[in-house]
Amino acid sequence: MAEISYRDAVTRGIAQEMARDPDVVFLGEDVAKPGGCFKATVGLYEQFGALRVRDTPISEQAILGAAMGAAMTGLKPIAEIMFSDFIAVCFDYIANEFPKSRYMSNGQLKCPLVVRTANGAGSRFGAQHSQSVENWCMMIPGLKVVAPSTPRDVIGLMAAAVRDPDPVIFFEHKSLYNSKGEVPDGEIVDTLGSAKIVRPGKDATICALALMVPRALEAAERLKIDHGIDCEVVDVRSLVPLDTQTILGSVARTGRLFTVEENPRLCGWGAEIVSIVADEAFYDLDGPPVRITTPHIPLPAADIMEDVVLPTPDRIAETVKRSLEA
Amino acid sequence: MAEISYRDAVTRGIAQEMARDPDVVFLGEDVAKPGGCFKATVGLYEQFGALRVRDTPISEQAILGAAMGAAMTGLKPIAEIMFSDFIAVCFDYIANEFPKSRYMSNGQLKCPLVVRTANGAGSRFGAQHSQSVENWCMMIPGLKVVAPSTPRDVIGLMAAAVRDPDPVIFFEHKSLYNSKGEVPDGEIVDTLGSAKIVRPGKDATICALALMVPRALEAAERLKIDHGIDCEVVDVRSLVPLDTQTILGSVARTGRLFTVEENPRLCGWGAEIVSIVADEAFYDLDGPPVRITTPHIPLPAADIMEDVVLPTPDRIAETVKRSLEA
Amino acid sequence: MTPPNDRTNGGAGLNDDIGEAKRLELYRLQVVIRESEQRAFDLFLQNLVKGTSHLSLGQEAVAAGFAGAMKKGDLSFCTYRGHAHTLARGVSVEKVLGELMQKDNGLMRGKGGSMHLTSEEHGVMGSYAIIGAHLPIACGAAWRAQYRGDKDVSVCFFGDGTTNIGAFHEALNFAAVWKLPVVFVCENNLYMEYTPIKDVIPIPQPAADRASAYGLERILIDGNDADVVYRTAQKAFARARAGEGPSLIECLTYRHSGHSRADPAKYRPEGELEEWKKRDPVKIYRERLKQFGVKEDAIAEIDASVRKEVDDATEACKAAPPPPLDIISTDVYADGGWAWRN
Amino acid sequence: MTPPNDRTNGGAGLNDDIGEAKRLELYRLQVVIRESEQRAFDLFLQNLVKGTSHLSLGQEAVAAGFAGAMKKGDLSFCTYRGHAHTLARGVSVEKVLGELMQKDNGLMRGKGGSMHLTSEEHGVMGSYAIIGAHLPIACGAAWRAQYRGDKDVSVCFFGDGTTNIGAFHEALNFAAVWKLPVVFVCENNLYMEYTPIKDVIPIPQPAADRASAYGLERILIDGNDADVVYRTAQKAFARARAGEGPSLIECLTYRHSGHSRADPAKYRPEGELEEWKKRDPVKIYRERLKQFGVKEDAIAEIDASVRKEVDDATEACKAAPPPPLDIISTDVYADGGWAWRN
Ligand SMILES: Cc1ncc(C[n+]2csc(CCOP(=O)(O)OP(=O)(O)O)c2C)c(N)n1
Ligand SMILES: Cc1ncc(C[n+]2csc(CCOP(=O)(O)OP(=O)(O)O)c2C)c(N)n1
Ligand SMILES: [Mg+2]
Ligand SMILES: [Mg+2]
Repeated sequence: MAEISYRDAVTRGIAQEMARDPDVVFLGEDVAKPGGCFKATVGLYEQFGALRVRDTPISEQAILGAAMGAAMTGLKPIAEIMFSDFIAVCFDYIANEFPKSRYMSNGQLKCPLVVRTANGAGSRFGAQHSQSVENWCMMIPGLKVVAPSTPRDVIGLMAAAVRDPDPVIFFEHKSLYNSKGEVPDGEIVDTLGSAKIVRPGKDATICALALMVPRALEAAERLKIDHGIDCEVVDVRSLVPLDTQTILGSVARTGRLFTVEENPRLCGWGAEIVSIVADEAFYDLDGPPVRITTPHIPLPAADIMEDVVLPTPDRIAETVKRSLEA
Repeated sequence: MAEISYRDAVTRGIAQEMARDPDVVFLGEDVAKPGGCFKATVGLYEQFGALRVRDTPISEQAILGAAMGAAMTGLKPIAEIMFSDFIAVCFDYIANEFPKSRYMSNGQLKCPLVVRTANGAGSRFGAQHSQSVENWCMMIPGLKVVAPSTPRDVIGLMAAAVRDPDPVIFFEHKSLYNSKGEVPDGEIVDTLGSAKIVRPGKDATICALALMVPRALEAAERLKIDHGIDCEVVDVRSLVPLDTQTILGSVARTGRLFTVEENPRLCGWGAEIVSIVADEAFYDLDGPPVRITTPHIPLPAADIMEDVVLPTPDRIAETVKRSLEA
Repeated sequence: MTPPNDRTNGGAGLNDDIGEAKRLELYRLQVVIRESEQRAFDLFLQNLVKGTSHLSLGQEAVAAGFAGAMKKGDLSFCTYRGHAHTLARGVSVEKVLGELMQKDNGLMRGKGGSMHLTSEEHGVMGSYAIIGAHLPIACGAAWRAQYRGDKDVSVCFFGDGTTNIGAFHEALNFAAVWKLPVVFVCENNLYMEYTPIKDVIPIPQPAADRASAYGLERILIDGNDADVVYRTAQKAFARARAGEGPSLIECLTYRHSGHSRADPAKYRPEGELEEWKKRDPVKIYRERLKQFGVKEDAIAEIDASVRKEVDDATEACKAAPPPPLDIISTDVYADGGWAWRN
Repeated sequence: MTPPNDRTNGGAGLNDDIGEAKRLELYRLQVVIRESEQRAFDLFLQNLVKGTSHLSLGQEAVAAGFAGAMKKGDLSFCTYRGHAHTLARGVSVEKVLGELMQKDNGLMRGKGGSMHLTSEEHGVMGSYAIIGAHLPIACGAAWRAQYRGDKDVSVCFFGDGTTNIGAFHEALNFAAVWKLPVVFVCENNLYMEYTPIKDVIPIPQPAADRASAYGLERILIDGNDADVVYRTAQKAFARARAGEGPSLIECLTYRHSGHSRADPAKYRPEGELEEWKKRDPVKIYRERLKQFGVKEDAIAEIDASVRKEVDDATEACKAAPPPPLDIISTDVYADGGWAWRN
C-alpha cells in the first residue's frame, strides 16, 4: 500500500501492462522523451524504449488510425490524445472506424486499443481545452468508455482497458492529476462495467463520474451533517458497459436519483441514466430524477467564472436538499 | 399550393434564400454542376452562377472552415456535407469552432451559417452512410439543430436557418427525399424552436423527428383503430432550440410520454426529452416515459436487417400498447 | 488523355522477366474482375443488387498488378470501390456478389454491404467508405510489421479525390517519418463522384505531384497496363520489405461506368470514354499475352472458366437465403454480443 | 541553426525602400511585444496570470513585419501563441494583459482566455487553440473578400508543427484552387510543444518544402529580421490583392521561452538558445535603426514610452476587477443569451 498521485497512477498503470505484454505499445504527441504534456507518462520511454513509446507528429488522425491498424493486426496500442477536446479532429476514428469494423466485417476484424485523454475543466484553459466529452464517445455503439476518479481505479481500469478486446476510450481528469490516493502493491486489474457505491446511504442516490465523485461525496457529507439527509454516492466509473444493476439497485433502496455531470446539459450520460431509471424503475421513484450539470454553454476561461459553472458541492447539496424537501 | 417532393423542397428552400439575399452562397462536393449526389440542388448552379454555387475538393474541414470564415466576415454560407456520417471528419468545426467563437470572443464574432446534410437510414448503405447523428450536434452548446419531416418544413426551416444569426445544422432525411407534400405558393419562412402537434390525442404523447414522424403517425392510426388508444404525435422539428413548452404541455394533457428516435440508444435526444419531462413534469406522468430507438449497434447494410432495426410503426404501436396496458 | 510518364515500360520490349505463369495469373485476375463487375451491373439492372455499388470496370489492371505482386500475409486496405481488390486477393466471386445482393452467403453475410468488403483470411483488411480513413489505418498495420520484424507490406488503395482530404496528408507524413512498410496506391480515374479531379487541384497530378512533400519519389504510371503496375508494385514492395519506407504510386486509369450504381456519368466529355476504351486494360493484356506467344485457346479457356465461375456464383447467390435476423446483434463487441449494460 | 535561405535581404545593402517612419513603427511593435511578453512572464511568476500562456519572445519580427505590412481591413487569424500578433495590430497592452490575468478589462473580459485573443475592430479575427483549425477559416474570410471584390487579405499565422495536421493540407489546396487572397505564415521556431519539428517530418522545411504540392512558390525567410519579413509580406499581399492567389511563407525563428507557462524548455540542446539570442530580432532591429542613422535617443525614447505603456497597463490590470458573473450566460447565441429551450 502506498499513496500515489492520479498522475503517477497513469504511468504505473501503463507500465504494468507494458511490462506484462510486449504487444502493448504507446504513441502520442510529446509522450515519449518529454513524458507527456501533463507529465503523466514520465519514465515510460526510458523503461520501455524508443520502439514501444513513440512521439508522433501533430496528426491526431494518423495517431488513431495507426493505433487501429496496429490493433487490427495484433498489437495492443495505447494512443494519447493530449486534450479530450481534440477528439473532434480525429472523430472519424472514434465514431466511424474503431466501433464499426468488427460489426461490418461480421466479426473478422478486431480493434483492441485504448485511447487515453485528458478530460475536463478546472485549469482555466477556456472553451477548447476544458471540455468533458465522454458523451461524444458514450453515444457511439461499439465503444467502451471509462473515467476513473481515483489513482487505484486509474491503474485497475487501465489494465482492464488494455486487456479488453474492444476499443476503450479512457478519460483521465486534468483536475485530478494532482490528487492522491492509497494504492495496493502489486498488480491491479479491475473490470470494465462495474460502478462502485463509494458512500452508502438511504435517502437518495447520487451518480457521479471522475471529478464529480469527490464533489458528490463532499455534498453528501454536508447533507448528512447539516440536514440529516443520507445520500448514497455511486461512482459510475464505466459509462459503457454501464452498470445499470448497481444504479437501479441503489434507486430501488433510496427512491430518489440525482446525477452529477461535468459536461454541458444536453444529451449527457445523466440523461441516459435518468431515462433508464425513469423507464425501468418508475414506480421506485418517490420524486423526480434530477440532473445536475454544467449549463449548456462553452466553458469560460476565467477562474471566477469556471468555478461557478461546474457543479460544486454546494450546488449539489442545495439541489438535493431542495428537491427532497419539495 | 402544389405537391412537391422533399428533394425539390431543398432546392426551392435554398433558391428562395439565394434569390432574396446575395450574401447567401452555397458550397459542397458535387453540389454545383452535378446538382448534388442526392440531386437535391439541381439547377441552383444554373440559376445563381458559378460564384455563388461552388463545387469543392473532398475536404470537409476546408468546406466547413471556409463557411465559418465567410460567415464571420459577412456572408451567409450554406455548406453541404454529403452524408451526415462525414460530420465525423470535420467535427472540430461543429464541436469546437462554430459554436464557441461568439462566446470566446465575448460577442465580437458571429457565425451565421447553415450546414445541410443527408441523415438517416433506409438506403441499405451500411454503417458508415446511414447514421442518424443529430445528437452529435444537439449535445454541443452554441449550435442550433433542425430536422424537418415534410417538404413544407424543409423550405420554411431552411429559410429560418439561413436567416438565423447562429450556426444551424440542418438534417435532411435521405429516406424522405422522395416523399411528397403540399406546399403553399410564395415565400415560406418558419421559426426555429417550434415543435408541431401533427396529430392531437389524449392518451399518450409520442415525440418523433424526421423519418420517424410518418411512422409515429402510422402507429397512432393503428393504435386508434385497433385498440382505441388515442395518441398525440409531436413533430419535434427543432432539437435546439427545443420547444419544451409544446412537449411539456402535451404530456400534461396525456400523462404519458414516448419518444421515437432513429439514432442508436445511448444519449439520444429522446433521453434529453425524457429527462426534462421526468424532472419537470414528474407528477404529470401516469406511467414510465419510454424511449423507442434503434438498438445500440452499428447499422447493418442488408435490407432485411436494416428494416427491423429502425423503429417501425409496428414496434411503436406495440410498445405504446404494452406500456399503456402494463 | 494525359500520356502516362511511365517509370517502367509495359511489354513493348518483349521483356519477359514476368514469365508466362504470372502473366496468365494477371490476365485471369483482370477477367475475373471484369466479368464479376459486369455481372454486378447486370444484377443491379435486375434489381438484385441492393444498396449502392462502385464498380472498377476499366481499372482492373491496377488491382491485378498489385495483387499479383503481393505475397501471402501482405495486407490490402480498400475503399468502397473495393470489389476488384477483394477479388484480386482470391476471395470467391460468390462471396462478393453475395454481399452485394445482401445474402447470407455474402462475405460479411450482409452486415457490411458492398462498400465494406473484408476477408481477413485473404489479407483484405477492410474496405472503408469514409474518404481517406484507411490511409492511417494501413500505416498502423505497417507499424505492427515493423515492430515485430514481420516482412509483410500494407497496401492501401484510394482514388484521386482522396488526395485532398486531411487524412491523406497525415498518413503520408507519418509513414515517411516512421519509414513504414506501406505502399499508397492512388488510382487516378480522373473523377471524384461527378467532378473532374482537375477542377479541384492546383497541380496536374493529385498524388505524384505531392510525393516530394513527404520526401518520396514521384511515381506516375500507366494504370491500364498490368505489367507496368506489377513491376512498379514489386519495386515498392521490395523497398518496403527492405525497411526503406513507404511509396506513393499514382496509377493513371479510367472507370468505364459511373461513380456508383445510380450514376449514368453524363458529365464526361464526348468521346472520352471511347478514347479510354481503346486502352482497355483487359484488351491490352490479351494482346500482351499473344505477343508473348500465348495461344488463343489458352486465353479462351481462361475466359470460359471465369465466365463459368461467375455464372455459378450468380446462381448460388440467387438461390442463397437472406441473412438470418439473429446476426443483427452479434459482433458489436468482442464477446460476440451487443450488450452495453449489465 | 539552419542559415535561412533569404529571398529578400535584410538591411545589409542599406536599401532604404522601407523608410524611417515604417522602420520606427516596426521597431516599436517589436518592443511592445517584447516588453508585454516579458511582463506576462513576470506576472505569471507572481501568480497573476491565470490559465495557460504562450509567449512569442524571440519571434517578434514575424508579428511586427506582417502587421507592419497590413492595411486596415486586412484580417489576422492567430493561434494560442497570439499575443504578439494581437498587439501588433494595435490592440492595447492593457486589454491583452487583462485577458491573461482574467480580469474584466481583458479583451474578452475573461471569457476567452489567453489562447483566444480576438479584437474584431482591429481585424484580429480570433486566436484558435485547436492546431490547424484556423487555416480553413482564414480561407473563408478570403473567399468573402474575393466574392465581394473587397481588397483585404486574410493572414493566417501558425507554427511548424501545424504543417502535419490534416486541416493544413485541406486549406492549402482549397486556397490554391480557388485562388484566394490568403497568406499562410508558418513561424518555424524549431519546436512543437517539446519535440523538435525535425523529428516528425521527412523533409527539411515543414512548410516551404510543401509549397510545390499546392502549386505555390517555395518561400523560406529569416523570420528574425523584421525588414525581411515586411518585404516578403508586402509581396504576398500584393499578389493576393491582385487576385493571384495565396502564398505560403515559412519564417525561420526561435522562441526564447518554453512552449507555455509551465515549460522550462529543458529539451533544448546546450547552447542553442544562446546561439539564437545572438540573432535576437529586437537586437538586430536596434542595430538596423542605427545603421540607418536613427539616433540612440530616439530609440531610447521608444523603449521608455513602451515601458511606460506596459507599466501602466500592468497597474490597470492589477487594479481591475474580475469579470462580473452575469456575463457567463451571455453571447452563447446571437440574441445575447444562452437559451437552448423555450
Ligand atoms: C469524407 C468523405 N467525403 C465524401 C464522401 C463521398 N464520396 C464517396 S466516393 C467520393 C469520390 C471519391 O473520389 P476518388 O477518391 O477519386 O475515388 P473514386 O470513387 O474515383 O474511386 C466521394 C466524394 C465520402 N465517402 N467520405
Ligand atoms: C489538434 C491539436 N493537437 C494538439 C494540440 C496541443 N498543442 C498545442 S500547441 C502544440 C504545438 C504546436 O507546435 P507549432 O505548430 O510548431 O506551434 P508553436 O507552439 O511552436 O508556435 C500542440 C501539440 C492542439 N492544441 N491541437
Ligand atoms: Mg477518382
Ligand atoms: Mg513551433
